[in-house]
Amino acid sequence: MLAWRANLPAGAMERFLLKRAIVLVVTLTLVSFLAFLVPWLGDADPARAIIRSRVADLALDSAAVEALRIRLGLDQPLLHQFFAWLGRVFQGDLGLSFTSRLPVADQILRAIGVSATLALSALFLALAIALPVGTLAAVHQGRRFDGIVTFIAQGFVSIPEYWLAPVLVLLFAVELGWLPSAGWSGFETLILPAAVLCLRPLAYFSQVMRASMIDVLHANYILAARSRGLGLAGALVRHGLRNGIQPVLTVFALWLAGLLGGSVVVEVIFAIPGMGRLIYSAVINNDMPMLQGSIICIVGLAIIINTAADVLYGVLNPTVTVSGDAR
Amino acid sequence: MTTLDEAPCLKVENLDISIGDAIAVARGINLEVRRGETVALVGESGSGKTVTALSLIDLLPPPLRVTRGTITICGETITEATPDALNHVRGNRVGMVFQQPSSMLDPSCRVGRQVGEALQLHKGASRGEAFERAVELLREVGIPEAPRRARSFAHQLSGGMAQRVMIAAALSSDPDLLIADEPTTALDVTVQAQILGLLERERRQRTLSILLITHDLSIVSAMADRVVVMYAGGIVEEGPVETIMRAPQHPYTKALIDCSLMREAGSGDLESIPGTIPPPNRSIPGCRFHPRCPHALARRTGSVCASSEPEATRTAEGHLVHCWAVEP
Amino acid sequence: MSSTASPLVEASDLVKHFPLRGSGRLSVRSVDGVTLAIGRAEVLGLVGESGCGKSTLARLLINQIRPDRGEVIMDGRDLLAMRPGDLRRFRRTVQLIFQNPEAALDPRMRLIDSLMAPLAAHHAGTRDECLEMIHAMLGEVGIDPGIVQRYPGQCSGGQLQRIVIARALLLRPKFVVCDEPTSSLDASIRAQILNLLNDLRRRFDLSLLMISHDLRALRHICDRVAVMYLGRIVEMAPVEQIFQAPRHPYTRALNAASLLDEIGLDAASHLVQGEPPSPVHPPPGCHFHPRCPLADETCRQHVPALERIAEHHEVSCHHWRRTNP
Amino acid sequence: MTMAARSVRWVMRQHWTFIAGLFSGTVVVLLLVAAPVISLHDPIAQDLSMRLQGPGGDHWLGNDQLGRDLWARLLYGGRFSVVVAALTLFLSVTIGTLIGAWCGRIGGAVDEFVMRVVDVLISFPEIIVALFLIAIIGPGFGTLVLALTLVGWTPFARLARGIALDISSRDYIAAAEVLGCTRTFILLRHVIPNALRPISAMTFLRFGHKLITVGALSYLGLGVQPPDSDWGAMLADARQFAVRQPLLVFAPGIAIMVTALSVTLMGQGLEIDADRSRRLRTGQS
Repeated sequence: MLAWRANLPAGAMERFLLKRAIVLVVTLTLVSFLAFLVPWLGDADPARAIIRSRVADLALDSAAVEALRIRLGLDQPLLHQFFAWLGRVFQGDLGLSFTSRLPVADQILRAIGVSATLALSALFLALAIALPVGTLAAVHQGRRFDGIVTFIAQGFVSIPEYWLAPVLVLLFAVELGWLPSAGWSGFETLILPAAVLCLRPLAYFSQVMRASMIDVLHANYILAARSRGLGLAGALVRHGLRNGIQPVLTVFALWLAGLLGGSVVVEVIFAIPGMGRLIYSAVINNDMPMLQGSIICIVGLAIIINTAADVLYGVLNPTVTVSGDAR
Repeated sequence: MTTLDEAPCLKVENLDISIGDAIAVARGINLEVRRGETVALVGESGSGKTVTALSLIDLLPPPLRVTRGTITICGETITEATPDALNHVRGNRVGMVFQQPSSMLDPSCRVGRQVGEALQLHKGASRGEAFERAVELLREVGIPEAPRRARSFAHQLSGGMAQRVMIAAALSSDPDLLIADEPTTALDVTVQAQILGLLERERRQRTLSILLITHDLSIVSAMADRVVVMYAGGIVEEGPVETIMRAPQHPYTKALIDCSLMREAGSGDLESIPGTIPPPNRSIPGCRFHPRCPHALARRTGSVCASSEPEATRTAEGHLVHCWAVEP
Repeated sequence: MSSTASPLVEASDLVKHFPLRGSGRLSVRSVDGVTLAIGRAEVLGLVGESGCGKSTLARLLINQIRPDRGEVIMDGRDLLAMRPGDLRRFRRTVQLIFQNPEAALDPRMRLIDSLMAPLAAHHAGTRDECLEMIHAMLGEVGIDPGIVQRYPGQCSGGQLQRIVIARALLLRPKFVVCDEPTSSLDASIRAQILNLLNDLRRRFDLSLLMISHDLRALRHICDRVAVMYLGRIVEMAPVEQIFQAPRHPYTRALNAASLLDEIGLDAASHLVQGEPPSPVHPPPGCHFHPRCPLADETCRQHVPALERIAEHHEVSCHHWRRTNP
Repeated sequence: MTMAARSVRWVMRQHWTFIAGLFSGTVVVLLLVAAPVISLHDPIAQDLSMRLQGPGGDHWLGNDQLGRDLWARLLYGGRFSVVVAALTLFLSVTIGTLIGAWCGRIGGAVDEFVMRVVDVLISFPEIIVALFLIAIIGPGFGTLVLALTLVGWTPFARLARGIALDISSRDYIAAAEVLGCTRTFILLRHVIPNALRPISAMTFLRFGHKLITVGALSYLGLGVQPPDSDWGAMLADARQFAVRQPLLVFAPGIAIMVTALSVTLMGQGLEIDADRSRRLRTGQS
């Protein structure tokens, strides 16, 4: 509505980051509360659950349950317990896993690293293909190449990874023997899962890139750049890409946050020790501390990635005054 | 302006522009801009003036395209040139200034780089040299604190500033011809005079030729040496500015001047042209103006007007009128 | 001009600031203390450059947005104190005509439905009665009733503006605000619409507020003209006075800019320097001083009051005596 | 014109991808609905003598590892996933649109808060939410619907808010207000007709994703519970027999893909059309 913008006062970036930090802390506290409640929301009471998870088939000894309850402070008022728990969480102590008896925080940290490697490989692979393909589709808008790209993208979106992964394993690992079928031991084991995982983001990125480059191609500044003597390719490289890539960045951040825990199926199929598999086995084993810890970590990471994307967006696009409004 | 011995800076002959193959948006355009001269191309929206301007540097957005005719700029035939030759003409021999200056600047590229871009492309300047020269150019077009402004982005500039930047960019590699498409329409009236004054000053200093595209006749009489009036894709009248403004021959030009609000009207109604401008996809036989023309409606020429297109009639030196009612 | 009865619209000391999102306490000082009155059957022109607050002022006058301060009296009633029910009935008496007629009509609705909507909203009669009223009004604005079955995309700008005018007048308003009604139209169509408005206001006894950035468009239709700069009115006078004896340096510059052909480029470009500053950070003192050839220390420090220098002629300038016509 | 004739005309005006998607989608839905009529066998009847048989006889697609008829299992197996996906989508659209439109209209602190929540939730993988809920309240139809809706409403809220903001800034809304039209009239005649197309396009475009997520949970053993089955569970079962009878893996995979793709194509067609009419209206080329 306004043709001008007020010049931002100094320290706007600091204020923005501070605001986001507050959001982070508040959200994490809320999520922690929810996570804390998780064991109570189920039908079993936590102490029973813990005992049951350790001594699977044995009959529950009510004295043992009571002892554990007192030892864990479960007889205290709920809020009291929550604040004690919250204090530990903010010190980085997420408790011990029911199943492995190892600190949850350490396991999550290791798993996040694995998932991040996998997610970033898949997403950068997707980006590397989607940017040129999307740009070309935009340039050929409405012609055959564009139609084929769009159709393939829709096809990629419709392929379930739990179908594609076994098929690729069958082909490249079992039949051809080129790649390992599962595991996590270096570059070779990364190839198949990353390839499976990259298809859907690839489809989204290329469609977003195409739409945004179509807008760029019609933008007046491209016409102006060409009137200065730049060819179409030159004008796109110098003035188009930087503007066209910005919406893709937003989608990239969404996918990154999503894949850090969301690649469950691929991690299970390829036996990759990442967050997805960690959560999956926690669900199977009813491992409450692990679930609580993962919720907190995933939400925290989502907020941090969102904030980083907003900052980066502001760097790429000077008309955005880092507040996230421009999306 | 009577430097007739030189070849014209811009020469357009029998230009037709169509959407695809079917719908003609401009037909039979003849245009000439001589060295150091300002020619105004006047018309209402839908008259084809902007399309004509874009066709001159071969940047028509598809599906628009030139279907007939030749365009020559400074000896280079645009209609037959290779892409490389075209890129060499654009920005180097011809500069363009557009209507919406703010959206014509890349929002994420510093202004100074865009001003210096033509120098890098055509004069082999390095990035640093181009930027330095850009700062000088910005100063020349009247931008205060030019070194700081060169580092700013488009959204930090007001409309008037942005248009000054566009003018600096268009003039950076010292072109012979400047095509200005409604350069002040999007600007405030008090800024308009400043921008037009700047264009006029640059024309004098650089012996620049200007093709000024506008719908505003008061700008025309303040700036132009010659006027070409377009209506619905065709030229209806052309001639020296004094002749056209004082004694227009074509009924459309007359009506346009009457309803341009320039004259102080009496107490009665404003003069107006009945009807509306036909959209390009409606084909009108004969003179495109005849359904709205008082001559064709009132007089015996009616049948001619509705059946065949009028040829150009020369009424005085350099004054051409396309109308059946005008005698040579 | 009608100074006989009490004015139809009276606004006093209207203030409207829009807070700027995401930038702390800054705000756009859109309207910054405006007092004006519009008589019955009078046409007041409001001229100013983009961002000077003229559209905001118009929307304050018809109570589409509420002011931060000040009051609006319409026909003797305090607009801001009205209850919602009364307000809806009041809507009939005040109408708005938009700059871009195409945007003012829903692209998915046939024109006839757009015309019918306000009549239905005010329960103006049976469907047949409404149709009859619409046809009569279409005759008034010079539109062939055949085209009302079309969608807005199938009509020209001039036709759509006539439809918008017809729609506004169907409710028989007393006061119509025209927000740049001709600036998106071509010269030949602009003259038609201005003639139409002039004609209709006589026949319907309307008070009009004509907003424009172009003084020329106001000359033929207005009784008085108010000149606005950065949220304040700087000069208000009968129309010929504004053209022939403007006293505020800004009015003089506007005047010159619209008469380029007579005054010449050089003279016109020297009457005013620079560009309008942002209304987020308006200059202290007289808002116009950074661009004014007459500015001195007084102008930099003191806000000039709107001074009555002749009957019906008010100027807000410390140096109006030096601007000899 | 009758309603039916008008519908046909409307469909014929759409982009070809919409028509193609509509056609194959209808075929899939008809097959699923008419499963008891079309299939000759009971999907859970085991016949170990027919283990891993190839296509032939009245077992059109052969038999699985327990000798159950593959064709029958395909027909019945689609029902669960498709119903869960469709139901969650319906809930997501309704909830998301209402919340988004409401936020767009009122703005202010509530809007800010809800949009922050959306920011966090929108990047939250649906499958993780589902896993957490399964951990708490156990697997089942209700859990899946709840889990997928919990996150699924967010993109619709964002879209609806954007549309509401865009529409309420239009002159024709201001005009309607000045003319004294009621809020209900403005909502019914201006806002909803203009919002319908982009929202329905997004609904169709999200369907494939939902379908695949439901299948994924079944694949992990946390979705549909035996003896019922769906395409995801069939894929999981068939995994170790893939080499001996590839059809067991291919058939459910292709079923998911065809279903997802059909609906996606419809969404694509609607989006192209919405885009086209937007460009027409705003006068872009």
